[in-house]
Amino acid sequence: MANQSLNLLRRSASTDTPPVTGGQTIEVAKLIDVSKCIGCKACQSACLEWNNLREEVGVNVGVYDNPHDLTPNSWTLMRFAEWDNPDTGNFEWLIRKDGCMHCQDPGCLKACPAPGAIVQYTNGIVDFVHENCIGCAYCVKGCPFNIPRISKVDHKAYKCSLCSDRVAVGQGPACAKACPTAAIMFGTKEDMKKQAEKRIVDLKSRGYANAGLYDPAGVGGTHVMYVLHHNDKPEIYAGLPHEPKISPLVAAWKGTGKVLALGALAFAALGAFFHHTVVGPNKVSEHDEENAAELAEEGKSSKTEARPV
Amino acid sequence: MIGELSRRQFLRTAGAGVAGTTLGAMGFGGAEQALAQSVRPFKLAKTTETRNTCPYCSVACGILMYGVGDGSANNKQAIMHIEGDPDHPVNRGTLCPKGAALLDFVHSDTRLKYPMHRKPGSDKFERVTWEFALERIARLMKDDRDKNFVAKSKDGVTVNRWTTVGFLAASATTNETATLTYKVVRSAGIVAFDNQARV
Amino acid sequence: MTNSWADIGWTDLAIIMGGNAAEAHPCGFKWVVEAKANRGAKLIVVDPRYTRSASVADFYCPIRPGTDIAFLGGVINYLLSNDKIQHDYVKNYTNAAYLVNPAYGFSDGLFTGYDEAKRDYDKSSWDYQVGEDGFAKLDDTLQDPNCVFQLMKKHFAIYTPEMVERICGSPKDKFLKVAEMIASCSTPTKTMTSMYALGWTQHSKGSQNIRAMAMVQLLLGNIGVRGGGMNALRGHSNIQGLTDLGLMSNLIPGYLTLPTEKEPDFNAYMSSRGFKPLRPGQMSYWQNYKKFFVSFQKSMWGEAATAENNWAYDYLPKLDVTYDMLRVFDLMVQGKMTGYFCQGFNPLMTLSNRGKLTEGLSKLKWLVTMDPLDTETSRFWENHGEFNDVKTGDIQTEVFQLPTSCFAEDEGSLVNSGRWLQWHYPGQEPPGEAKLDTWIMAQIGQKLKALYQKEGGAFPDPILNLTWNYADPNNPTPQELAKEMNGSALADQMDPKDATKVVVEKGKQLSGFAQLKDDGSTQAFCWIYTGCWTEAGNQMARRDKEDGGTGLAPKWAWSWPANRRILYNRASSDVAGKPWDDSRKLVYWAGDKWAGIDVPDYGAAFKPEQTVGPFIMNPEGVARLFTRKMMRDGPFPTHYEPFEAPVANAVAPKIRGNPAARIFKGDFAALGSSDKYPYVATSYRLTEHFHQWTKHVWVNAVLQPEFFVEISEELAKEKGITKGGWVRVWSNRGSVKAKAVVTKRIKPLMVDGKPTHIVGIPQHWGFMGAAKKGMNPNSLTPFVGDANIETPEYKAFLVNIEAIASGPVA
Amino acid sequence: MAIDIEHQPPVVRARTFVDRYSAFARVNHWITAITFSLLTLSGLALFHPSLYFLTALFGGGALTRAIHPWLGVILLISFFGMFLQFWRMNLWNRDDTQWMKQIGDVVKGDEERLPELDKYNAGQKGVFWGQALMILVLFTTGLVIWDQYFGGYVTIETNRLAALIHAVMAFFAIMLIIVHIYAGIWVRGSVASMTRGKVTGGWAWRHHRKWLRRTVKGERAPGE
Repeated sequence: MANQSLNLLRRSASTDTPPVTGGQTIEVAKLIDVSKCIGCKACQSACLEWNNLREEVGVNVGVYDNPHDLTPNSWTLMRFAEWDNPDTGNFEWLIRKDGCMHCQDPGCLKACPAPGAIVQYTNGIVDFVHENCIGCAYCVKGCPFNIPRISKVDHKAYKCSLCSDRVAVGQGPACAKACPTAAIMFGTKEDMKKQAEKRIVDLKSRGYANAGLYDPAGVGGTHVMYVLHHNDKPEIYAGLPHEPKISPLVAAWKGTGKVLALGALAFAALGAFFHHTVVGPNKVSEHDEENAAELAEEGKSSKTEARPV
Repeated sequence: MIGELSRRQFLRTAGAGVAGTTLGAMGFGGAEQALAQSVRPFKLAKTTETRNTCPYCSVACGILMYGVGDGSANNKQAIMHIEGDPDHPVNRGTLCPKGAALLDFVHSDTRLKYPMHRKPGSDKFERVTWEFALERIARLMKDDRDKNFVAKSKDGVTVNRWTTVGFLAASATTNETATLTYKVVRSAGIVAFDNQARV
Repeated sequence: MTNSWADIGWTDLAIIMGGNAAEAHPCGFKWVVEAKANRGAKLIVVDPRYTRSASVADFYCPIRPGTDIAFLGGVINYLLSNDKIQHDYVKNYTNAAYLVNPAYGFSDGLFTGYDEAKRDYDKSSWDYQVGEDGFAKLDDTLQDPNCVFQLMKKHFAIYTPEMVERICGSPKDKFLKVAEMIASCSTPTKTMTSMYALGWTQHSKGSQNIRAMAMVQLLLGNIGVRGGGMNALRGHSNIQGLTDLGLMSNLIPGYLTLPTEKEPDFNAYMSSRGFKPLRPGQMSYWQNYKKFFVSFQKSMWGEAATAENNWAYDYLPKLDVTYDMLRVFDLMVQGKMTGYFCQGFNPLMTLSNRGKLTEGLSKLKWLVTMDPLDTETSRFWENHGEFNDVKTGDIQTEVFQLPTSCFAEDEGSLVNSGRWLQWHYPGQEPPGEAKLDTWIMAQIGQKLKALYQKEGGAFPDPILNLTWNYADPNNPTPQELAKEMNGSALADQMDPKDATKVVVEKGKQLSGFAQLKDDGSTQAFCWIYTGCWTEAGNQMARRDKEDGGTGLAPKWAWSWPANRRILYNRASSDVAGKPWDDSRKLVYWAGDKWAGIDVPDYGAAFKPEQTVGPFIMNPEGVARLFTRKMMRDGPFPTHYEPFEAPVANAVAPKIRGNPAARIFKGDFAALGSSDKYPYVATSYRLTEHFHQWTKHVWVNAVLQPEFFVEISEELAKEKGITKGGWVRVWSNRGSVKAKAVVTKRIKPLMVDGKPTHIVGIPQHWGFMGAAKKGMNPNSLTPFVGDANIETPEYKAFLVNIEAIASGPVA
Repeated sequence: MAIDIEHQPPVVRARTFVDRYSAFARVNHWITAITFSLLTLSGLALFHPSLYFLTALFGGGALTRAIHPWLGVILLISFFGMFLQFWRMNLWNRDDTQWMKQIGDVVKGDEERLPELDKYNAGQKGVFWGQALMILVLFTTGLVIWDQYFGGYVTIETNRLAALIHAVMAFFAIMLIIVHIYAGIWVRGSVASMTRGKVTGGWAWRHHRKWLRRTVKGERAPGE
């Protein structure tokens, strides 16, 4: 079997900085054009097949979304939102393919405590390296899009890899290949942005004045982008976050505070050492012992003996 | 069967480990480079590729079936992955949720493997040999045909029809199967002959 | 399809009505999306539900199931009264100018000649006025009150926007918006494509639904042009092929027809088939019928088919009636059928009125199923609780379940909706003891033949003399069979211009159907396939996709007829042979010959000034807005309510259903009325599944695991139904239990002033496979067929619904 | 943990010993102490990449992740045992306030200037109550982020808050334990109370005179 690899941009819980490699690196991106999406779930099907995933056969709960949420086995999911457009009075069925956004500033990677369990390649793909994953679910907390899922079987985190194994041999992700209506396209991020521009012009000509590209700056941009007809209201697309960013709580948890905390602990230990050095041990003197003995004698005469508690 | 060196054959070669120069364009060099992460091996490397047509709807998307085994004499081929054929002028490599899951149709748990027979009134199928099944079917056909064949109508017109046995033909078998089916069915005089065009 | 899939990318306006292409044909629908993205094309969806197609449409208009003709009648009326038609096209390429017999008439919803007792018409008045020269009479001014154009105007005048709203429940403003968008394509340079499927066919007037749109397309000049056409999106991968090859009660391969008992001899048979031209100089291609027929008979019976025995005419069965599925199951119930074969077909879950189907199958002496999958039909006798509640012990049917190969294991060709014959190859062997379908059919044929050879019996000749020239008689190869479909020369074929020159040597493959002869010197199993496997090899396996972006891919696979990709393509140019639209040239007169990117659907030798019509199969040479006697239920489409409808027919209140549709007595009695069943139901497929097959596929079972029905929020509120809760839906024929999907995508329609609720019922589940066991709308649907082709009315029927506490028990 | 063994010179008089902790209390303490240490090691391993190597002590990252919360459960139970034994003696009184006011004397070891103390001084009480509170918070937030069993019960935002609080609390708890351990080392003779259960009379006289007086009298405080 071939052994492919991708160059690293960064690596979770790692103090090593990957070298700035020479030569050109191209950032890739997947463009999900919601205005072309028919919600056929070919992407889900292709994802399950390519990645050899076995999802449970579920039940119907009154909606088309199946499975009902992302799972360790379902790395992508069509989310169906029924929306009455208050401006036009028309009903719109907004169907969004959910899955990892491959943030340029990945919250999962930031939160991950296991060195190399989450990596970002120079092409922008954020990948989970399962042999390094410890299953702590910190990535779940780190992700601004609620994407990673922890397996109940092997207790490891799973999510879309952007088919890094395919990309490594020059192919696009399985979902993008399958998508019947080219609602999912794959290429360089630059090309995808250009493609999006064309689409936005077309959508605007069809009356979608707020059509736009969802490439949120709050996470440094993403390597999975959406063309939305209503880019002013991403939340109507089954809760796509408006201006997502790594939660301040995560930033605080995983930020420079950590180093300070470790420093403080070391300082405390050091402080104790110096205290000892300066003040010396707090010793009991013979005089104390005598006083105690006297007291004990007095007590003995009045009572019996000092008893343990 | 597949004469020309297709793009995918090239990819297969590329996938086989010789990191093609085109790969560099995507931002990754050789596997040896420091601080590169090795990714899951491309699973189609060294598989055998067969062209087929999706059996579901009439768009008839081109598909590529990837099989384990290199077709050598002692190696039984089995399909391990199915994807769209990028060369196909209609689907251009895309597939719908059904087509993308064809592998699980081929390997479905409910695929039939043996001829089965249910006796009248029985509550179960029993495995039988092909010979038994086919001999008995032919016998049942002949007995009924001899009994119920209508050679002439009430008005004395030669009609040569057999109305008491019917044949529902499929909707996804090949033209070649259909041709043979037509020949066998029509030559017997069967008129209760239909296919799945209406449902 | 008159056109092909990728050609849809050249349209200006796609209308999806009577289908749901995005959902049922996603990879074909891609070309609509391409047209939208690259040409600024628009998409209209007219459907009872806001479908996946609608989710990417520019305009969506709701419609009540079963009222498409009223809607399209409204469109025709709009086009005619606003003069939004392509005049040159209509005048020259349709029969608008033809004069109709003055005896023809239409009143109270009936055409002249109706016989209520027979539920049939005497169609003699539905024809042209024919002059003494034998040619039809015309009025080029289109002013004669008896000309088709004027009759049409009169016929459709009743379908005003108000009437459309009243019947269809489509809001008037939305209807008008659709009509206006359609009308914009009446210029020669704008083209609309119509994409439809079972949403139009599965009605008691399915054929007329399609005709109505075909008339719209003719009025707009959209037939025979790129990005236009009537595009029937066939359901299954080779249903086109099986129909081409005549696997139906009344067909012979290539759309020839079996004789009826009214045609006792070959002359009688031929007298109603070799159509003479109805206008001077027209091609009337069916004049060649005899060549196709004789070549077929030679292919079937070889030496045994001779000129003396009228090419073994008596080997063919003669029909008294058409034995379509509906009739056959009715005969089963009557105890008149002995045995039944189901090859890759699961009728128990697909034909209407499941109760009747189970009853019919239970009365068979034997049933043989051949399938790669474990079908419900093969286990109809097995009790599965509420999912298949039968008394197993009482069922005396002997059942054989034969395992077959699937697509991945066989070799051969399939015909797609665009008429492309595409060859495929096997990637593995069938599992276990499963066998190729060809092997199984060969066994059955050979064993039956052996019995007749040994024992003699009823008229064994056609069985004994059936050609069987296969290297291994027990296992004919796909290559042998494909060559047989194509046909070959039985004697040296001479050049008609030079009698000394051999064009095709004896025994060689023919290269086109023009080489077929009626003297027994050629054989071809299916004349329209002649050219698929020539001396140059297997044309169906060709894989050159280059077409300069036209979408026609002429070197990819092979398309019937004659590798033609767009039918009637001569109509893409005006009478002088100049393209209507220079940016979409297809076939045009290049000064000395017909040129273009497609094989001309026309005589190569014709000059424009000969005014040979582009619709060469018709004796008129033009397309028919008025169909003469070709349709059983009238020469014009007219609105009939479904057999089960919530309202009376607004234009003909006394008529229930389609008066010429065939319905058996007991089935009429099983119809329900709107007082007991107030809700309109419609059945359909979902994109996650394919028919009854993918419930066996784990992945698809995951994507849509469980049977459900869809209703509006309003109806849910009214009936106390909760999202994801259980409901019972029942009709006068049966009952199903399902999960409820409560959605904004279905909204109540105002029909004739009252709100009408729609219940959507997808069909994919059964009691076998990987998905959850589920019920099927065919427990509810009526056993009534279309007037012309007997397709059951799955798309419009009445039901009632209630919330229930729990689901069915297996 | 350093253990300070002091070799006494030959005694002039018989030395008095006072029983300070029962065997049960000692075992309880050391279970708590060991668990706390392991929690600290495993927690710090996941707290900062530079300490990830500590996961090796537990058999790798995944095992560290799996073991840490269970240690937390043990700690909670163990500490609860201590809590039941000691809480009354740790109730705050006026002397503690005074002691706190003279913290400078405490640090200098100038104990003669301090009020006489019962069994625990304010510092010890601080450790006691601080740990009690923080262990409770650590346990609660730990449960929230214990994904294997409790994933998905609360929102991710709550999870994030819990993770943050857990980290902050752990920091303070470790800080406090550093103080605790150092105090044990600095104040000679303290370790013995937890190893042998006894302290010398002199130790008690010097650090917990009120307790000694009571003990001598045979008085027992509530909960003692």
